[in-house]
Amino acid sequence: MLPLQILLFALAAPLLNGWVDMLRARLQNRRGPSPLQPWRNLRRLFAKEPVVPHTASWLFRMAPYVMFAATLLASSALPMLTVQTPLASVTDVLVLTGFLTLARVALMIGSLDPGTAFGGLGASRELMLSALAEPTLLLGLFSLAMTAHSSNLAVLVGHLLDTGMMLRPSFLFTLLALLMVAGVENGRLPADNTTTHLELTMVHEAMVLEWSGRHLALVEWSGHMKLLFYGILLADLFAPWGLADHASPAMLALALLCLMGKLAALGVVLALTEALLPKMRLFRAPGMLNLAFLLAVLGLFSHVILEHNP
Amino acid sequence: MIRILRTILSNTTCTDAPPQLDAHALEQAGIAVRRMLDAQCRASLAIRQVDAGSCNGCELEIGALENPYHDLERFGVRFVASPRHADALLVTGPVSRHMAEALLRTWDAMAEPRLVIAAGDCACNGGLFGTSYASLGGVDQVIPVDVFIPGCPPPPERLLLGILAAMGRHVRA
Amino acid sequence: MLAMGLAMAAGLSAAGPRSWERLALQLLGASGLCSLAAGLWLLLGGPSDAVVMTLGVIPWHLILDPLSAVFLLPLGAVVSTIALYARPYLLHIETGFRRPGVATGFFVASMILVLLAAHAFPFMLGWEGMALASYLLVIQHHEESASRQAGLIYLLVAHMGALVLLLAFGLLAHGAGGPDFAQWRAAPASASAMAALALACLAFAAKAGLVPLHVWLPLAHPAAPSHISALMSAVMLKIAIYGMVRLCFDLVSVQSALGLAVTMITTGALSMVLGVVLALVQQDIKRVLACSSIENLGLVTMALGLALLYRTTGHAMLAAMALGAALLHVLNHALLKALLFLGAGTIQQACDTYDLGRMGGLLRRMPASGGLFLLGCLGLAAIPPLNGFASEWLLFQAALQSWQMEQGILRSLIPLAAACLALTTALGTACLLRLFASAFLGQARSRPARRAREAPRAMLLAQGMLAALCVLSGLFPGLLLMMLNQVTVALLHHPAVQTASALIITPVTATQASYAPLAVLAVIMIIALCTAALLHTRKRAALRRVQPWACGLGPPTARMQITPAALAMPLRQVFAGLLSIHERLGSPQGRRYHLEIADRTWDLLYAPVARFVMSLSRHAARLQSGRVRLYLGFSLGTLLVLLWVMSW
Amino acid sequence: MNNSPAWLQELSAWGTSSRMLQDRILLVTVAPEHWAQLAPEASVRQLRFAGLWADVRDEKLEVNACLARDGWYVLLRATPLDGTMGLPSWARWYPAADRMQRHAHDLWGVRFGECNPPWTRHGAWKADEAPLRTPVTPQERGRDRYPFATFSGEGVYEIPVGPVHAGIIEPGHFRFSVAGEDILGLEERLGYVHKGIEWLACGRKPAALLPLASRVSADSTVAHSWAAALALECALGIAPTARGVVLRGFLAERERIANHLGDVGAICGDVGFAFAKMQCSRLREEWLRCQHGIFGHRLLMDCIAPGGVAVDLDAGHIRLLRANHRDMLQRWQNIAPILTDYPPLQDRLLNTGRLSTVAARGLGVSGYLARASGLSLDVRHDRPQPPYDRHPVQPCLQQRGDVAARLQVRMAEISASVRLLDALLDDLPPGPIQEPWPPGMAAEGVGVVEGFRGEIVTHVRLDDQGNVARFFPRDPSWFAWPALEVLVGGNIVADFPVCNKSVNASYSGCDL
Repeated sequence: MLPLQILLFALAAPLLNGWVDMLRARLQNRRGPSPLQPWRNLRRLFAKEPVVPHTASWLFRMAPYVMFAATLLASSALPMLTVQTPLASVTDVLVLTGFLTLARVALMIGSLDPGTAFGGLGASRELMLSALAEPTLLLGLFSLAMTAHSSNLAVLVGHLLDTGMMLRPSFLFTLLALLMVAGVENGRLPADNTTTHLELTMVHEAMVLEWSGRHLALVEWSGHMKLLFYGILLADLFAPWGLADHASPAMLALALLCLMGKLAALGVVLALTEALLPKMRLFRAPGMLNLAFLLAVLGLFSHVILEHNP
Repeated sequence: MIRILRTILSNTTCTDAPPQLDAHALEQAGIAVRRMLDAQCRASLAIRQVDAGSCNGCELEIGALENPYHDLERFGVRFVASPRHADALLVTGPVSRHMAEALLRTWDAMAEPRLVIAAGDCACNGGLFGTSYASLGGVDQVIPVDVFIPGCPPPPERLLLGILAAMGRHVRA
Repeated sequence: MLAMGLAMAAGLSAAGPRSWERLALQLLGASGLCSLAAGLWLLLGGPSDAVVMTLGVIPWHLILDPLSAVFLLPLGAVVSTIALYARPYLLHIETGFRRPGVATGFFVASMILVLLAAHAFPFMLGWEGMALASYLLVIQHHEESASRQAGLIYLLVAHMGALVLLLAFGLLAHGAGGPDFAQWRAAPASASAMAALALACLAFAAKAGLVPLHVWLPLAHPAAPSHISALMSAVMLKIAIYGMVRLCFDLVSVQSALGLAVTMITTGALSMVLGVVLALVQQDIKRVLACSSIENLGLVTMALGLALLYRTTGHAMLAAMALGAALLHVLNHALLKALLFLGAGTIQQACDTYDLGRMGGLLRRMPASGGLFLLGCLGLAAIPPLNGFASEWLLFQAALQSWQMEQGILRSLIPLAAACLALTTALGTACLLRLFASAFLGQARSRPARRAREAPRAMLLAQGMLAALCVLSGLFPGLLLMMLNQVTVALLHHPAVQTASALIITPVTATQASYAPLAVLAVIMIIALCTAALLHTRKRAALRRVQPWACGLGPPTARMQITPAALAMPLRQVFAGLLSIHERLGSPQGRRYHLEIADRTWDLLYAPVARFVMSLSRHAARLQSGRVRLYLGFSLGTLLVLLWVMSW
Repeated sequence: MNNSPAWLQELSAWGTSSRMLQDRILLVTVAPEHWAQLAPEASVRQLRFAGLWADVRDEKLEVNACLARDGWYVLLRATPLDGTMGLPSWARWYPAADRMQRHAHDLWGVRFGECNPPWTRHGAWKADEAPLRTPVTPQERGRDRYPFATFSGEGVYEIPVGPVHAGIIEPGHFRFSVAGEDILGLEERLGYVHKGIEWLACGRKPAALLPLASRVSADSTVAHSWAAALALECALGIAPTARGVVLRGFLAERERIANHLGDVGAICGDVGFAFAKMQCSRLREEWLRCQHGIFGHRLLMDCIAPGGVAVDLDAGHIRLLRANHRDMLQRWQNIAPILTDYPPLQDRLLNTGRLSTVAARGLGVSGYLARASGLSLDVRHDRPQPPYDRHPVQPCLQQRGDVAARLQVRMAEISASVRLLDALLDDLPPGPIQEPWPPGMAAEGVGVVEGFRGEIVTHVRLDDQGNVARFFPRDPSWFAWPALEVLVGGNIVADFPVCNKSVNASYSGCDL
């Protein structure tokens, strides 16, 4: 079961990005690439010979693997098709965020290792953005966990499914906060621009400038998986309908359809945001993240004060 | 925002039909292909562009490849920021002596398999600027060139044709 | 007892001729091992309650109970490793070798005394001895004015703290009828006990370096040699925590300590945030570590406050969980911080500086030290599955249970604290990443860094031992928690976590949360290894080494890599409100950039006090007019006031 | 000389001789010992520095400096004394003169002041060689050490960018000294695209000069070839045909619109606003396709010929063009308000990269860079040569001097130029498009044209056979680059690309 979910997740991850890229192209009045394009890019990169700078140490070569494994682990612990996941009994939602941090730390260490100007520049920006985004993520998950009295994801999602979707203010605040965090963490507009060529404005891209070949493929793949992670997390927490509670083929098929629908909708939202917004100033991004943090705190408060039911 | 959306929706997708890719079309455009990338790159290619002394005309036309009419991205071709990520080096200009070293460094920084596309008359043979105290006259004076795209500057259609040929698309077509 | 004796002996032998130095260190190591053994012996199925020792005719008791034992563990581990580390380390610092052995021995001995004391007098004796010995260690390099100033401020704070503590103990002894801890434990709750508790906590807060009494810490800790800094940061600060736990949960029976609990949570949260922000902007590697100690002590204090809050509101089980988290973090932080301070010493030895801006690229020259330092950084940054994460996770779980409380206001306080914890965790990661990256990654920024060489084997071994302990306690937090359960059962009659086995910890029930570090590590390793195996087929194994990419220019120089100050700059900008930052461009030709970053607490809190004291003393000086009549008048007034006080 | 302004007469009094080269362009020959005083004298009289270049006439090295005010141009000419081969430097009064002096030094060996660090020369030839005076032996990638100014202090580091930039742009090197994100200083190192245009021009026939002028900078191909043609025509005293003149104006305005469209899109694209980038690039593509259909070249290269133009319009073309203009105006008026009113976009652009009016005047910038900083400079207005004498142009002014203002100026000029295009079509006289070229003789002339970037001053000298002896096109980028160094100060690194794009100086135009 576990290897199956891991494989499914890893294989599906590039598709979400491909879907968003295609939508974005359509919103720019052009045809755009096929949704399978990220897959083709990965295949090409895996076939290439990697090049490593003289100044890099073993960390530079190890970082992509750590990043990949940590992201994949975090992702595979999410309820994707069924509520119960194989890893639910040994991790919880806080551990998952811990693994995302591990992945990010690996990325930043790898980017700082060769000692180039752009790697450092990107890392310093990422340091700021992630240090402000991570608490919001933790807090948002925290307030949802308080609702279910559990930070075990299977129990948490099961609880949300059982109680049904009530219009809770805390959910609304948390959803907004998590949406902003998801945008920032995935290097999307308005905090970062995935399509830019300009080294000086990049955040995420500036960090990966030195990697090539399979190393780069792993880093990019981790990026795809992170996007899918956030997509599924948001879907699980705010629209858990359709998740199978036991693993019968029919239920799984239905769950897969539902998940695809939810992710497609999320992709539309993402593509629309990217079509409509320019990138904000670097030092306005903290303002947005502070707002997200406040929203998360507000969500937590409104849960504690308004919706408390011991 | 509403206005932006309305503008987007009122304009339809205007991308041109993909070019006819056969030996005849290449010959007509004067594109010479010595070597192309292997199968992995047939549907995905990352390009690093280097201006080695052009007058900016080729850059303007290469930039035009990204506009909605030509939409290079639909073929899986992307311009990337780092030569480490690139499979093909798209070079313009007659290679001024001042840029030769940087061009060589860029070539060194790329991972195998790698390809060089010379775009424009200057890049192919020095063009108007020829060989002088300041210009080396053609990219193949510095690094091995695999695809030549002539023109001053080559129009985007021809550049597109050359890039697709470098990817080996015409072999399959 | 034996450990203390050995430590004393170590101190004495260090006072002897030079040839005894080795013996002194061996004795010190032995004392560390003894304390470790004593702690483990008690916690792993020794006598279930406590071991009482009497000192013959002197009516003082020394007691080894589970709480003392828990604090003896890090002390023992750190002392024994620094004993191993100290000799090659001190041999290197020839100029600064002032035979710190005497003070070190007494320092360790008095810390053990404090932990074992069951009576106010030995406690105070140990407390003062600790302060004095550490003062001597801080002013090791007394030829440097910064060192002297640090020592002065340290002494001032330590003595104010001791004074306040003395007052608190006096009040307690007065209320309980004697200075023996057993008497205090038996005494009924009273207002004076409450006041005493608050005072004592104030003193402990000063010792632990909590905001706003933290200003001495970033000055004092870096001034001492690295292994002493390790001892101070990893162990001495924990003694203050020990005092808090001992008083709040054991000796003083206060039923309603809401105010104190809330104060502790708030102070803890403030210390966490300010500590980590300060750590983020420091340029000196040991200052970064010292400020990070403020952060972690804040975290522990917050956990204690949470425990106190839960206990006050009648949730003893949750209180035990929070206390367990606090104690677990005490252990973890001690190990990690000792590891990092020893690492800082190693770096200093290799490149002759503590300045992060003059390091860089050390990983390729000192791979073993770099790996160990990285381990410490990741652990302290609470990256799973290392040990720092386990304790923070448990604390989060304790905070998550706040729904069980009835009172709305208190219930909302805990989420706020959790928000601070979340922020601190994230900033801590940034801070430690910056620390590691500045020292070990990139290119060397100075000539000594370019020529750095790997540390001697003994130093690496010492760090390796600590690192191994960190990894083990990260992978098997259940084992530690099983020991800690004894403390919480003794103090709060509940275990810290409901299920703790070697493989998995479950704080309450499995449906709420559980954490199995070994299992997740296994999955991660499997994924990473499978990926690597798939990609590293023989034909693809080759990779090419090239120059780093610098946009077509020649290879980038060390000047073209990001500096520690610049790495923290965007975050510094965000938290500019907590710091006082001065930037300007000066001559020659406006090309010299000056940057000064200071703690705003100085400006906001201490500077006004200092001004007030200055002006007060000026006013007081005016009284010194020299006229006898006036002096007589003052005496009369004083007498009257005293009479009035006594009658009241 | 009679109706010339007072400052001109005062200035010409310094010279040993002076003559009107052509309409409102005065040539003053000065003694080398007066060279040093002339700069302060001119700057006191608020003359703008408009270029400096060297030449060799009759084996004698001479230096030309061009100064301008109110549409008048003064060419100061001095011959360095034989022994020293040098003149005093003007950089103290005219900072923009520094790079042009160093360029003259690298190519002609003339020394200015004491210190002559290389500018155009990298490692391709030796420091004591002057490729435009004597043949040089090319160096095989010699080590090139350039003395960059360094900043010291805690936490300062350098970001080297280029010569191979990440985008699809020309090569040049930028060295940022930064404290974290804040830019403390930026130093440019250009000259990478030096391909010897001045050297290639020597000995060409006038007609063969124009293809070269067309390729000084491809985005200004019409403006540069027009300026070269104008200089040739002024030298020989012939006037281009009436139809040719109007067509030249027509082509120049089309080029302006195409470039402004590209710039507006690129500025928005640099701040991640893909909508504007795509819409503008789409409009530009349609615009270029129309040009390709009618003039045979997308970028209008080689459309200008000595004595007129090389392309003509028939009635069908005119119909097509009018439809094209109408379509363009309509689409543009739909997009333009979105860009000006959209707060998230304006938030990025307002107050970014500010160039104050004083700084702009001091640096001698022209074009949109000057007009966005409140300087009313536009050759089409200040020096209305045909066809602008019949179609007056009002400079589009902005005062703030930031990126938003430069964007605003460009947007206003797009609308104004589309209207001007229609007016030019209305006014298109019949007749031949090209004047026959007379046999050659020794002469010299200066052409001044407002390209899309700003004022282009081109100096052409012909030898006895009527072949080109000296060709120097002074692109406005010579002054835009130093302005970029100034206007990024106080900004953060992440905002540099948009500042750079809003200046959009040409590398090729000044590396030559």
